[in-house]
Amino acid sequence: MLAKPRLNSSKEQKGGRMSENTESAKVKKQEEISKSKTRRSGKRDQPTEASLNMAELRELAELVNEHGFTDFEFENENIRVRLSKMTAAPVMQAVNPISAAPAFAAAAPAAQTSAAPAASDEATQEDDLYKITSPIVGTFYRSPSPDKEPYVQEGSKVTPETTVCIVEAMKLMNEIQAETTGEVVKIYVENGQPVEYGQPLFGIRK
Amino acid sequence: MLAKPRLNSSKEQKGGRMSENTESAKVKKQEEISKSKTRRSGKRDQPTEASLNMAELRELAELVNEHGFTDFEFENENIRVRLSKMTAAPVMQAVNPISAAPAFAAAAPAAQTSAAPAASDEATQEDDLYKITSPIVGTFYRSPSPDKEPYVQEGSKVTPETTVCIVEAMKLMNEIQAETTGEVVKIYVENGQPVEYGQPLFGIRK
Amino acid sequence: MKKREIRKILIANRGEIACRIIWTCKEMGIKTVAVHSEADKEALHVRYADEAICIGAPPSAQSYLNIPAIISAAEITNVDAIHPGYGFLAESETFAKICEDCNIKFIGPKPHVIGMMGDKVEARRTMKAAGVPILPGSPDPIESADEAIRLAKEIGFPVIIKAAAGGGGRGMRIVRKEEDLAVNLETAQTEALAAFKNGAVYIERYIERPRHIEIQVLADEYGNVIHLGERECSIQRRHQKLLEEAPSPVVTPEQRDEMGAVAVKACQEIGYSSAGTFEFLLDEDGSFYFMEMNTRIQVEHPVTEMVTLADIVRNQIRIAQGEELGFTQEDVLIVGHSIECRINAEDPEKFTPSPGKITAFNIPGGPGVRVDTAVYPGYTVPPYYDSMIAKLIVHARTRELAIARMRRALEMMVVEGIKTTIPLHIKIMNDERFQKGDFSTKFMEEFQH
Amino acid sequence: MKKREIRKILIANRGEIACRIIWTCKEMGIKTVAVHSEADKEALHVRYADEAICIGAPPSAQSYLNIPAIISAAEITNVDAIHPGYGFLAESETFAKICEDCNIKFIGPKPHVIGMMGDKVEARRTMKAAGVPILPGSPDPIESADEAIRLAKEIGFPVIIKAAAGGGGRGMRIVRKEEDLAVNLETAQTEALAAFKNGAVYIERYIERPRHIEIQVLADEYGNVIHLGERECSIQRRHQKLLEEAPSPVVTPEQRDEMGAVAVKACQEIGYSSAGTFEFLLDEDGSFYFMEMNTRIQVEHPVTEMVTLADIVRNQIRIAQGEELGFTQEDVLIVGHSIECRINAEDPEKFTPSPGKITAFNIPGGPGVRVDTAVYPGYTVPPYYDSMIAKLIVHARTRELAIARMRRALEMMVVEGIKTTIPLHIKIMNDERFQKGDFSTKFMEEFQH
Repeated sequence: MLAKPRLNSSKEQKGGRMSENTESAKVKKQEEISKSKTRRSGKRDQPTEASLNMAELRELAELVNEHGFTDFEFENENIRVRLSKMTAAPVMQAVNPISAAPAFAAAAPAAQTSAAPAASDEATQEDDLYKITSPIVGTFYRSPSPDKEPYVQEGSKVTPETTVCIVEAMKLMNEIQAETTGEVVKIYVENGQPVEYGQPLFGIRK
Repeated sequence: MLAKPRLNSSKEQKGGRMSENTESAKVKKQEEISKSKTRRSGKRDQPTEASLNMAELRELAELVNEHGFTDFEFENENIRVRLSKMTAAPVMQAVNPISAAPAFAAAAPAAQTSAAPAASDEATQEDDLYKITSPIVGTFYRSPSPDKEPYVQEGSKVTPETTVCIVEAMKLMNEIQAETTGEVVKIYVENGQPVEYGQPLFGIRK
Repeated sequence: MKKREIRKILIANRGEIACRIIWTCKEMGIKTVAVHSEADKEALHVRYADEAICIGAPPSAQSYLNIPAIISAAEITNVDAIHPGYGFLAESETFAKICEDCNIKFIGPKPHVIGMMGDKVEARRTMKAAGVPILPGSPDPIESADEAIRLAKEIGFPVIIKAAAGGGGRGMRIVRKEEDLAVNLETAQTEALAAFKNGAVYIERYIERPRHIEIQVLADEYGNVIHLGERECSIQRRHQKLLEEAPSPVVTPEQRDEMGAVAVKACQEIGYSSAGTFEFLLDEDGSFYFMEMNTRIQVEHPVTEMVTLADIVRNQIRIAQGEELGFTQEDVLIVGHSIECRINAEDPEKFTPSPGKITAFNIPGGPGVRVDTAVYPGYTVPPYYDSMIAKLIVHARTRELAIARMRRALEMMVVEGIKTTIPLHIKIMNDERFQKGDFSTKFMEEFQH
Repeated sequence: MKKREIRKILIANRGEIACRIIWTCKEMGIKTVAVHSEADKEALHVRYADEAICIGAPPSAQSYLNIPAIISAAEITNVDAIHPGYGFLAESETFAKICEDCNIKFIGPKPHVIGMMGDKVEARRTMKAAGVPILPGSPDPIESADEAIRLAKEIGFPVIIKAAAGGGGRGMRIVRKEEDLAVNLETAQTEALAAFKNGAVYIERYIERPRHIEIQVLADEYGNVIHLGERECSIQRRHQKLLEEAPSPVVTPEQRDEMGAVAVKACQEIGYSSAGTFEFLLDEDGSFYFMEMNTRIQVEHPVTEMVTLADIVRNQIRIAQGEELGFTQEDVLIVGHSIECRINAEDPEKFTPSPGKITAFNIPGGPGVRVDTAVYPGYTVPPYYDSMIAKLIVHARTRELAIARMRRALEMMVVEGIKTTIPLHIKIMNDERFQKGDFSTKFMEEFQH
């Protein structure tokens, strides 16, 4: 199904456990999968035996979603897949004491101080972007000082050495470099906002 | 395919009714899966393969959904699949649908006094039989007194009025009638053994 | 000294109290037998016990109130004793008598004592004779409206009409004016007859703003009796306790000694043995009056256990074994403050039952928090029985700290899938009058929620 | 009196102690900020806290020991204070100093006191000066083998060589004969250097069968100091405590008073504030010797909380707010007996760590049982940190009853998916010597499991 070896092995399956109907459905899906593989094979993302391509993943997600599952995991010796749907957790700070429960229930971390703008619609597009994340906890500044221009804007081209922002921690101004080449497509954090370790700061299209 | 390993693993659990109780819901559902699969394909279950294709997954999802599962897992040396539909707290629930059940089973296996026949192998054959169950708690006697012949034997024909045994409770001898017509195929309890309410005493083929 | 050793106990109950009894049995090395209805096959008491027997169909009358089934279960499992818990058969003289006849130790007082305290008129008469203050009122069931009027004038209005066999508010009527008496008498008698198959009612003085204060006693079979102080149980809704405390925020050490001494003396007079509770009404002027005696363990016993460190169930079993109490009133310490909140599977606003599957369940931990429950994640609360699913109990140095701790514990307790009274308890913890300890049994009527 | 009000606390720790601190903060109405590594995103302290900040990669050095990250987190969340818990930065003079410099209250004693007690040689010297009995031994680090031999002869064999900066058994050597001294001295110095970047070692008398007894103290900033009695911590494996009790089965009230008075006086001498612990070796003849002082909350603090009803974390925070203790030694009661078992994610035979996913988890309830844990069903124990996943604590009237209760609680505690030390603790509860209280720090070496 999801990766080649398994497609093969399922084809090799003897005794046709499935009825005719499901068998043909399988063939159809496999065609779709091979199409998407071809499409992507032109890119650097050459499908390896143990990999999973986007189309397959999308199909899988649709499938799981369509049936209202919130969690899916798949794993074999080559691959492991897990899909889980975390509903946006009500924040624990709410006055209603019961709010502890939903927050607990949703398996989401507590209110993050530095709440990154979630933008879940755009999430799929942004998945392609390279993320510059904060290597330290601190306060995010886009320019060297309040009266200066920001280091970068949306649309700016960066090289690995380009300073993209400052994260202030313990009165120290830490210049953050892009560490990649590309174009700034997205800025996730407002000037002056606190950021935590690993928090995405910029989205870069390579 | 999917049901078998789980059925096996539940059989591997320590004896006693405890594990049966806690596993019963699961086992029952899985039997449904295997039945419905058998029905669709018209064949017996094949040994588990190391893979799962998209159509199979779709079928699986539909199947699990259709049967109202909230959680599904599958795993063998090659493959592991889990589907879950959690309405509430993923964290507070164990992966298992009845998270506490196996835990408590393992911790405090309440040895059932009236050892009901566990025999899950035979369960399928015996499912067809009409069960005469004990309407009261007490001690099971097959004959009116120790020196008399049993009321019925395997192979005896019974009518609704036939007395099949006595259950003694509080020094009172309660004669139990068959309440159906048929042949005694199975006697589940030894003479002189304690029985609980609702415990199967005889299996009757109508 | 053990007159008779108890090696195996059948627990004729379900839910948290069945688990509670199993905990102590395990600590004492005593084997346990759980009985259960068909609806309780997955219940925790069934899993925790050493043996389990299904005794009948889901309705209580066919299972937990089914005496022949329970006795049969006791006989086939060869138990030495039966612990009745609370509710169900805990105060059935008949059941206690049958146990005795079958040579099974009933863990509780003698059957005739249960019977005596079960009849309110007789209990009142007995207690009066034992020197326990009782509310001015009729010594015997009221026969006629004329007698009622004469008595009420003597006692002074308002008065309350109560069912002799009653409980839970049924057959109760408050009468403030002479002209309302006759009709209320009749209604009360009808209600009492319907509810308890006994139409006898009596009259006593009605206290406008009483507190419900109860004294926990422990008595052995040799006349040694001690009390473990009081519990404050004024927070009730329709005569059902919602939360309890020990000690009471208003009872002074002198009042405690006085009420305790009265209860201890009464136990000695009536030949009481086992754990028991004297329920008193405490008037605003400090006088107190006997209401009734519960001849069994109470739901709210944990608050007493927290502040005294006594294990009441253990003492019940020890006494049933014919052991002496082994300690005196001087050994009883009351340390800190304890509160219990009853977590019911109910809508916290409307109090309608909310049975169903518990999808998520998390118990708060940490210092001074105790949870008595038979619930676990995935458990389905059956619709057949009491709605209480857990008791959340805290203990702290002071009442103020106990309230803060209870609020924290309530906020951290997670029960999903059904409605519970947790939000109501949080509101009570945040209520200024509750915090001040300024309340009576009217608290819930006056409470804004 | 509050010199400075604490409204928000950052907890520079993880696991059960982080939850423990959150519980008390909630009871005090103080907001909490959790910090966590990338491995702890799903941890309970992260969920329970009002705010949470990821401070680094899973290894402790990059997260829970990462001072700049923690201070930054404190600054961006604008907290008033940092509670360090135990382990990690709890006894870092540097960290306490940086907090002070950043105007964040470090919940603990003054930095220089932490530093003083962190250096064993200096601590020993200071304590000796404050009148605390110390083992006969070298006042200063040993410079040469000759000096060691001269000293050892003076003290008398056996002697023990210890690392000045040490802990956890590293850099320790027991020497019974003069001829073994030189080589062991060298090894100890090498080990100490490798483990603590400080090769200084000292020598003292070695006691063959000591008990590890520690005294819990509370000291405010105004010289008011009290002690909360002792804890018995002799059940250790390779200098790691496995279970603790309060009170000790052998310490008499007179010994308690004596050890307590010594600890209180020492705190006053060194200007100690906050909660702290004096670890003593108690010899079979009743004499006791200072080992070290822990300038932080201990893992085993709950047993003291159970028997005294004091909330030690609350007192730490109150003291940090500049409040006075508000009670005296006479107010301290020790009621009943408490035992704590450390439940570690370890093979109970081989003690090898057993991280992984917990598939089922059930906490025992009922009277006298407390569980401090950050674990829940489905939680994955990460391999990066301490293996302790829960502390199971019981309280009962007597030690015998506490042991019975602990056995019951251990048997009813369910942890599936990983191995734990529960089976080992059950064996200890069933051990006759443990039950008699007849043991020393050698117990586990001699224990048959």
